[in-house]
Amino acid sequence: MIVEELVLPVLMVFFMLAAGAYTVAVLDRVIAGALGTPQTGSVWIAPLARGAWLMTQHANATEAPDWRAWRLAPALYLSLAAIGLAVVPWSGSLVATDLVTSVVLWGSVEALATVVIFLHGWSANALFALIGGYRYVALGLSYILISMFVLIGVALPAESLQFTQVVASQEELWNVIRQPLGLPLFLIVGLGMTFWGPLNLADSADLAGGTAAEISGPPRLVWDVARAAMLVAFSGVATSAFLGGWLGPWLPGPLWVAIKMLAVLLVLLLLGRLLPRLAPERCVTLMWVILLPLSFIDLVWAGVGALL
Amino acid sequence: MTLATLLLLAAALIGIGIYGALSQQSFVMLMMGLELILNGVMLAAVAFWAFSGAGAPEGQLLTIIVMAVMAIEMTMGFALVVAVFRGKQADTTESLTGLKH
Amino acid sequence: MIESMSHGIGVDIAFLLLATLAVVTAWRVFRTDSMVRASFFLLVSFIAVGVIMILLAAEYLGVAMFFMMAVEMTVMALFMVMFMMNPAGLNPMNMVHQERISIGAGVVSFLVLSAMALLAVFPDRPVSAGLDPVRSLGNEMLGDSMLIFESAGLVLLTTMIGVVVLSSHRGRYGAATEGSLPPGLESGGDPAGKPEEDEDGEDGGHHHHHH
Amino acid sequence: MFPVLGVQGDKALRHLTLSPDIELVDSPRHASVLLVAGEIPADRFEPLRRVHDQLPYPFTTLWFRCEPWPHLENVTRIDDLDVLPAALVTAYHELMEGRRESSPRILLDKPPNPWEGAGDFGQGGEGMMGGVPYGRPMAMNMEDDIRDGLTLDSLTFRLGPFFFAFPPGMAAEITLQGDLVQTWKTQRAPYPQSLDPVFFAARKRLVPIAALELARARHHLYRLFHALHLAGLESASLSALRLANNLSTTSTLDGLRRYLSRSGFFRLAAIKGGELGPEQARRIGGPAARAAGLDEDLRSDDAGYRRLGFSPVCQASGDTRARWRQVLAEIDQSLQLARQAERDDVSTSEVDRIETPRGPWLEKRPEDASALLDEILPGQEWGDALATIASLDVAAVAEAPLDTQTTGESPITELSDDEGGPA
Repeated sequence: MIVEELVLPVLMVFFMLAAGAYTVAVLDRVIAGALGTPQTGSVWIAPLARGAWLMTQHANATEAPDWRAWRLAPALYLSLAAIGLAVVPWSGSLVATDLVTSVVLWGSVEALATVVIFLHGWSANALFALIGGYRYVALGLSYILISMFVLIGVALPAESLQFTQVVASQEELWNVIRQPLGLPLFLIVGLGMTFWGPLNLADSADLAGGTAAEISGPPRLVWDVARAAMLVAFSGVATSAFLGGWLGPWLPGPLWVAIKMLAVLLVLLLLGRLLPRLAPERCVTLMWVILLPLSFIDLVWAGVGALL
Repeated sequence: MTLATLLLLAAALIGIGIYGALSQQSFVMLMMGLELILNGVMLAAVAFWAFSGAGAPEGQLLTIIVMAVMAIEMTMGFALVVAVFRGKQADTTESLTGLKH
Repeated sequence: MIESMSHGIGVDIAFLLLATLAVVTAWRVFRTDSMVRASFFLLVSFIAVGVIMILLAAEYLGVAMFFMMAVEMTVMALFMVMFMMNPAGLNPMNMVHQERISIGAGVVSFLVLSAMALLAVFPDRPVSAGLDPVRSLGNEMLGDSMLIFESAGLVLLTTMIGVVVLSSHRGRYGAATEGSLPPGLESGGDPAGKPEEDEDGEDGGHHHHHH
Repeated sequence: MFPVLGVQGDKALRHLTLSPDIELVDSPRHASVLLVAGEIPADRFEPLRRVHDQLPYPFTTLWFRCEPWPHLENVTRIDDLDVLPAALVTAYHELMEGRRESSPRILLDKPPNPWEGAGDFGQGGEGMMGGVPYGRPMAMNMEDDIRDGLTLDSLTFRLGPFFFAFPPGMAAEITLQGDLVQTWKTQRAPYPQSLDPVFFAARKRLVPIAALELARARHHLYRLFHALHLAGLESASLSALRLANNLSTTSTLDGLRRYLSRSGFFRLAAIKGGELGPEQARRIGGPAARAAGLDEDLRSDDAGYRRLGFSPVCQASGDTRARWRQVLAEIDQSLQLARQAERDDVSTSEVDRIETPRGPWLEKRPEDASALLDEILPGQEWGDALATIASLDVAAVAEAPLDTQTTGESPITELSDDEGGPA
């Protein structure tokens, strides 16, 4: 019983963390290469070489950082990603934790991500990291409401806060069609919570790396892996919430989940490479003035759909 | 994990909260004390719901309401802090001697 | 005493650890040098209580606690950094008043409450095994207690509008700061901290007493 | 690899950007190799020492066309741009395989000032605040807020001279309130920038307009490359760089321009604000002035250009966005002029009045205008402020043309070389 309830899910999550982060690294490199970034060597080995490089490098120190928080933050972000991966159902029965409130749990992962990223920026006691942390709070408080409304929208037709039920409710029609506004909004949330590409305000180039500007060596490796894993966790959740999770003809369920997750990942990574970084002020305005009302409309749409 | 141990934990949280709310000079720290008191209250409510309320749904509802109260307390608190700070550049309770500007 | 629900030893160990964590972090809130750290200690305390709630089968409440408190504490930390000097804890911090009374009040309330917890007799009616807590909460909120729930929502909305008015730069009768002066450094002294008349640049705008 | 740019170091930077084996990073904490590119003036030694010590162990340094400090052991000096990438890769591999010792720290690892507990509870100064923890003033609300009147604690810091988003060599003292620039004091002007030799040749004799205009377009493209990197558009910045390196009269800007407008660079990215008044615009001159609506271009006085039907393009608003539109328009115009001039074999007709890409060169070369930043940047958000700096070409023009190793005798043949080719 212990093996089934504890060891197996933990192993599953660890496997997904490792495989997911590696996939993201490879995919991103392929996309960057296709868009003209000069590179040599095999795309398959490059992420591993980078990992080895970071492992040999020493973790550096800043002047008077908050050591505990600074070293913990990357690990905490990684464990948030692990929680996110744990709620993604791979089939009706294959899911690491089938909590009845898993949708809400994912919501709290999004909220806690804000805390962890702010902590990461703040605890370094360095200028750019701190500004990155501030910026992320502004962004995080903006996207969290959108995310909540969108997620309530998918919970409505399922009449449940459980991801397995949400997937099961899409047997007839996937939510991406049933609630056309949902997935685009949720993808923006995803870019925000992983601060990727156009919404990379926290670790941005104009801050020389933002919250990660001061880290090197193993903490940087953990931070990079955690960001990639969070991207994977997010695409898993988006798959379950909008793309019908394991549902699909011919192929076994888990394979469908993997294919759909890859598709979402690809979209996110492409967006990340193709769009410029948004100005923080404009980004917050966009979130509150345009996207939040849109998410209201999405919710009303979902409510009316559930009533009919 | 019994009702008694849960209530003891709640009592400890409330006690620390009361100490904080009374002793802190800074507005925000003071609010933290209040939040801690409410934390204990919520825990006690859930403990009663689980052990002696036979799972009556009102027990959970009470906790939800307390959460709403916390949110209100915090937003109002911060709004007042901002208003006071704009007016007086003050962030501690001692800086306020009157209710007027 | 009250009979415990049937649960394994694992739950008891988890509870003990979480309870210790909740109390210790709650205590650290008022004992750390940094206000940002303080608000995150408070968050840890809340999360520990949330996990205890999940152990008690209140799954929705426990998880709701996580995200409510995560957002609240982020805002709190942000306000700390915005308003307070020394948010980073570079300077030791001890900003308290009436400390003895406060300690007394805290200890007394703890003793009274724990005496009640230990001495009073509460009915022993645990949650029945067949109950689905999330569903029952949902039915209650949108059923019998809809009025209460909706009023809470309304109050929140009113609060939102109220705080925007309170904290905005310009009020109905002009700028919010018009005619206001910061308190003096000495009681009854000249206003402190206004930049244009700031003579001792070191002291900035804050004003603090020691006790 | 973290580049520390010395005088004329930006050329090496551009060369390395296109080397597949080398990853340039923006923070010294992310690097394993420190490249000192170009001569570092003595007054920048102290910051360089600090940057040197910020690299995490194990790390090494490479000095490109710059004399290494004598007390550093086993450092390498490279003078040839072509062998630089390979040398960097070798240094990195040796470092990782343990065949090369890590450079030692130069400075002592101690706070700049002792910790002093003067207050009642051991804090830095009087009251709960105040004091100077480790020698730095605490964040305090010293100034009125310029945005919404909510005066919050501000943060003062110094940045540069090796910060990647500044023109090489520039340093500034900045006060931020949150993300908002409160005050800006440029402390060190950027190094004078070296223009293409053809502009120097044009001061001495009449030169073909085609060469002059291609050099001008290339100069602007290099700036665009930098700005796009800052805006997070890595692939566009690389294509701007490639375009610049392979620039010929047959190049067009259409692809890059289309990509920029489609990706929302002009609408989404942080390029708001940074308006120049007419007076300020005149002090900078060049494209920045024309973006602010000043119809001034010395090329209009040149008979050769008049034959090609030249008239200056202008924008109205004078902000960062207008400057980039202006730069794109001028690159287009330059390419067109170069095409026409090559076909008709037109040369310049003036030697005393040259419009450089940096601005007009009458009696004097365009001078440093970095002090102007102090007026423009306050009130901007950080991202917008950096974008404004990237859009303004403030550095003075150096006495010597780009690449001192070639004497300015044969500018035309030099131009036909690839920019990254042997010098």
